[in-house]
Amino acid sequence: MKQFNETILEVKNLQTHFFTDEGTSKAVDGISFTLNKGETLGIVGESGSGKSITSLSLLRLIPSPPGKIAGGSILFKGEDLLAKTEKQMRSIRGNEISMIFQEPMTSLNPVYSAGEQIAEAIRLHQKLGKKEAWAKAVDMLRLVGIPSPEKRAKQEPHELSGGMRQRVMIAMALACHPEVLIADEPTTALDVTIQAQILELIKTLQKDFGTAVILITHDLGVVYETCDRVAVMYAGKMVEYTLAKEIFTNPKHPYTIGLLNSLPRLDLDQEELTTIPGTVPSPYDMPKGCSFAPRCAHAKPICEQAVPDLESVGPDTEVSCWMYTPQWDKEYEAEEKVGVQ
Amino acid sequence: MKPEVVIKNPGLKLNKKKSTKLQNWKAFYKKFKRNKLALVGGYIVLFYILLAIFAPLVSPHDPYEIDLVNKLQTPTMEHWMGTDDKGRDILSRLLYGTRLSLTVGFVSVFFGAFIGILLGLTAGYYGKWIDTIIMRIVDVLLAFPGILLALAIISALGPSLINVMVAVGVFSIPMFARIVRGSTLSVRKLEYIDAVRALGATDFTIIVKHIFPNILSPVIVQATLRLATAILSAAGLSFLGLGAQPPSPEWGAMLSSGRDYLFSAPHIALFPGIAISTLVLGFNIFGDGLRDALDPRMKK
Amino acid sequence: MFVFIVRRILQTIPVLLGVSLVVFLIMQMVPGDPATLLAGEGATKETIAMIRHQLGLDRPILYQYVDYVIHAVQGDFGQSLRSSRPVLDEIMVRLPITLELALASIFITVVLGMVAGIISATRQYSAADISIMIVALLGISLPSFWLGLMLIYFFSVNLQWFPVSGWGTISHMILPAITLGAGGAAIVARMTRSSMLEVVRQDYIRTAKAKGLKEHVIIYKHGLKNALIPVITVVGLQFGALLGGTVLTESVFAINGLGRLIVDAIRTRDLPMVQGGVLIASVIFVFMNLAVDILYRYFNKRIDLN
Amino acid sequence: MGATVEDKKVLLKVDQLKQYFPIKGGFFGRTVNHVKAVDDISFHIYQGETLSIVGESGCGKSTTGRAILRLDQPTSGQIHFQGKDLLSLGKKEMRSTRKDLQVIFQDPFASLNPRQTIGQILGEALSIQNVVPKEQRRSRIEELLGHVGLRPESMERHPHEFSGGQRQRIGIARALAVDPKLIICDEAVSALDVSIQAQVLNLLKKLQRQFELTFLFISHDLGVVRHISDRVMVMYLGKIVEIADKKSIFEQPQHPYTRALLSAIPVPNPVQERERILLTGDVPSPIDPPIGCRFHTRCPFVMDICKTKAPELKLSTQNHQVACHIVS
Repeated sequence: MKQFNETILEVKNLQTHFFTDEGTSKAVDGISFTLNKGETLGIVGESGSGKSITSLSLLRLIPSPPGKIAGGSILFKGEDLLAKTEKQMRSIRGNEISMIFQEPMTSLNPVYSAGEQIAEAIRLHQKLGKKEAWAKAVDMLRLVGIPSPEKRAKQEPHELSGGMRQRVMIAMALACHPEVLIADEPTTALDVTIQAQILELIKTLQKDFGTAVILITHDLGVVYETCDRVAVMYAGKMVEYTLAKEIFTNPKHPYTIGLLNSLPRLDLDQEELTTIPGTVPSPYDMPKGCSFAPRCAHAKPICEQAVPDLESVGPDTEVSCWMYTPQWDKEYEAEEKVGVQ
Repeated sequence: MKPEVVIKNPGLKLNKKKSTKLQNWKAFYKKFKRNKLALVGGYIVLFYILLAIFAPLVSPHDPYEIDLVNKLQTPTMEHWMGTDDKGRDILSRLLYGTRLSLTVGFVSVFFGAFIGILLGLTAGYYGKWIDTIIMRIVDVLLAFPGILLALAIISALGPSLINVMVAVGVFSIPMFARIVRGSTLSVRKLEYIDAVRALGATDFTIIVKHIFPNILSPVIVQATLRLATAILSAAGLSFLGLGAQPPSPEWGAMLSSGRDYLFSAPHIALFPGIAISTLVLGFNIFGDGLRDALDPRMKK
Repeated sequence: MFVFIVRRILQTIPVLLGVSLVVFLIMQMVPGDPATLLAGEGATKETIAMIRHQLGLDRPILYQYVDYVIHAVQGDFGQSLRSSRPVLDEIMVRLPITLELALASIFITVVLGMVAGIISATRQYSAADISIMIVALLGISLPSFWLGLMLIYFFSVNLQWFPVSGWGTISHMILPAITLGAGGAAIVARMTRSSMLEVVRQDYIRTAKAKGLKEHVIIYKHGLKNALIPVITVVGLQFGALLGGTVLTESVFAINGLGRLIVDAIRTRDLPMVQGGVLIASVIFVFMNLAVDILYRYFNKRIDLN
Repeated sequence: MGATVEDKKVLLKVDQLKQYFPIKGGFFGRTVNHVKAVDDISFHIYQGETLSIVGESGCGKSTTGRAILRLDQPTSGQIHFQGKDLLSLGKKEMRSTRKDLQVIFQDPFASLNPRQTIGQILGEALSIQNVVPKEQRRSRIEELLGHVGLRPESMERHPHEFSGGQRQRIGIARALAVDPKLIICDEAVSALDVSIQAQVLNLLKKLQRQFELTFLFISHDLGVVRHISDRVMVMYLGKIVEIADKKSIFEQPQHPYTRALLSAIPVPNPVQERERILLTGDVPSPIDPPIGCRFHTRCPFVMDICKTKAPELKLSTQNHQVACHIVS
């Protein structure tokens, strides 16, 4: 097991809210995690869990209005990004922290060539001349495994395939050797065989560059194969935060367990899948207590009344569930007394 | 400890209650109401429609009554907007003129929209050579600059308000055909159309029940904006003497007679211009508001 | 690209034929007989029949159309019923004036419209944006002929800055060009604004932000170029509206251009003149559209994909 | 699994199906080329089974489904359904045959008409094929809603009031409404979140047992395919590369493409360590597919013959067909 000691990014109680006509949506509601140098942190969750909003919040790219980072702190190398000026943020974006997005088809500007778009980032942050920046852009394209990069650099995005565009995005993101790479569902729009190529590429480059990666995904398989640690999100909150391998052998939160059971297995015949009943609550109408309580088979009165904290239950594991707290037994006793089954 | 997850409530809960047709309307009205400017546009249009209906009741004078003694009067208590070159009360003429402008607008747009929708739906749904032929015809109609097509039609049919309606209507056809075809193409691609086809529905059912209702929003928006253009075009043609003929109180024609007195009595040209502008403005901002409220991108 | 241009040019041929057919057919709808009209009152039946034969009106309609096209291609649009001079000659005298007016107005449309639209979009909801959008709303709502008259009243009659009517010098051009270009400028401004606001929502703008670019670099380098692509088409369409608009503007400012020629011809029922005038204006517009399409294609290579 | 081929009744038989889509271009928009979306495929589906078609985007799996439903008119080939050749049926005959052939689509948002209520959507399905008398429609709709786990009150509501999973249930109810024999599920669970996907998969399996349905299940997700299928057909660039029963496809895949595909899926399974075959490059264009075996440009085991001769789909072991020169 690799050891990562030096913390590069520390997120504390991050809150991002959206103010719309229908009300206030707490898309991200108190997320905390740390990212160490060179490690890969996976953030998993289903749609509406707030994982993508979390990733955009880190670089302060939330569209505002209607979105707003309402609280918390994002410490990057000890300094709070939320306290920085827009100008300071610009020198961090694409330089020290970069990002790649889900849709390679729409994330590149259609009117500029791939090379130009990479060179632009290089010129901006490394103060290189046009020629050197171009040469470096071509180098980056070669590095991300694009055949005949000199030719491809001159092509516009519509002349490239989806997989190739995502490689261009990666080249652009890594061109300035960032310390943190945020990958927001980088392979969701791609076919499986291309996904395998891209994930492999990210892994290799991460090793070579020593970049820390935050990988946002809905795919537990991707987490297992690429991440060191994982945060599971549900309805804007983190429900479990643990080692990536641990989550498959020893999941703690009922939601995590439900998610794993819902996944059809490739190695096993199952007559029926164990499912999580119901649907994710509306962001405008969140339950008062634990947001998973309405779908949870173990929910007790306390779950519907108060939100559990994210607490340590093992050396590397934190869970936000009343089941793992001392109160649970009391609840149990209370139920016994009343005689409820 | 690995707790077993069991299904607790297999019956699915519905998100909301309340009746939905009403709710759709309410949501639309709420969005529309928030756009203050659009609301103003709606009121302007409504105001003019009421004026047109009640013109005989609210007009202080007979719009055709000639009074050469009091001609070219500037506004007075008796004639709020003054009198024209024949001593007729401008306000009364404008009020009656509202009927003409609105009629021309509605009739020509309805005519243009009807044919345009028919062509657009047919072209968009059937595609292939039918589409090619219809769209080539539309291209030809669009190749006439501005109101020149209307001018050509009027030159053949002769100047009259009826012919203006025909001309402006024909001139509106290609716009509607294009918009309807475009929307039809995008709706046709949706899976629910395939689902209904897979059930064995006929083309007629699909077009009438499934495509038409879903392309209505852009058509309504376009029709509202087109009303503005139609009223402007009709006034322009009458201004050129090719539409309504004297002594009809058509606004464009009134303006035209006012230009001869621009030096001595500018108010004759001023008031009809204001009348046209406000009505057209009303339709334009009403149409803008409708578009914003009906725009699917604005939803959620 | 070359294939596209050739194809596009070839495609205009059927459109031109269609346009000529429509003009020809409209003229067939004319009640009454042109020969009778031409012969004047009191002409004998023989005279009328002779004129009919001379004009080829006794031949089948398809022949007449083919004849019409063949003549038109050679520049023969017949003779004016009023002046008895060839239609083309009369038009060629008037056309340059109309084209000057149209060019001056399209300049106003493009420059004023785009600048106003960009200012509006970059400062959404600011006082400047709101004022521009209100002025633009007025711009599309005011009848141009009324705007022209009011401009004459204030600037020519009251202030006496510009001549009331006529054509020839720059000062003659200013008011008509504003009158004619105002509506187009308003439309272009609205289009530019909405197009820019649309582009700003795109994923690649987010990518540019994540790169660390400055706001104005993002807007002008990444946004504008994409935003102006649909505006090109609108400008092309405006040119058509503007050509049609010359009819009214020339009438208001008493400019002896093509538009006024057509209107006068309609009044005097000089049908060959109307036919020729409308046809030539349409041909100019068709070629203008061709140019716009090629330009659009040049700026928007992505349509290759479709 | 016990039954052999001979015991089972073939419900649908596809022979040499080709679906080419023209590409317009050149002067006057002539047809200059074709997208060879499906290029000469033959297979059959047994009554009561689930046959899955897997493959990546552009392999022709959805096109095959649409061709069977005659939503697109195939270029050539035959599709025999219960003995009738669907492609030679007249418009009217086809409409009545559609009763037995239904479809569930991928996008839960686009697959329901937003302006109709759920009752109208299901009612229309019943009335088009006139499956039940008018008086009984309402109770039939309630029954259908019950089958897919929705409450009867849902009838009065519009699609936008439902979540993605619930809409998918409505789409299933619409397909069930006409008592079909075969349902084509075109990426029917791909747009859903994992937890919702599991609910819908369970529902599909339950309904299949209850109504003795046959499924043609089109998907790119191998996990889902393994869960739902009896047999699996793998497609690549318009061709079938392998067909076999589920067990042999997943445990003894024979075509290099199938093996690569299986190894590319990230699996959250700490026990199973797998050897990964990483394919290079992209799928070639279906306009000018490679000569010979279409997979040869990416195949790690490519031989000379692969570049010139297209391999035929042949029986390799019992119930296992493969199109590969290495295997034969």
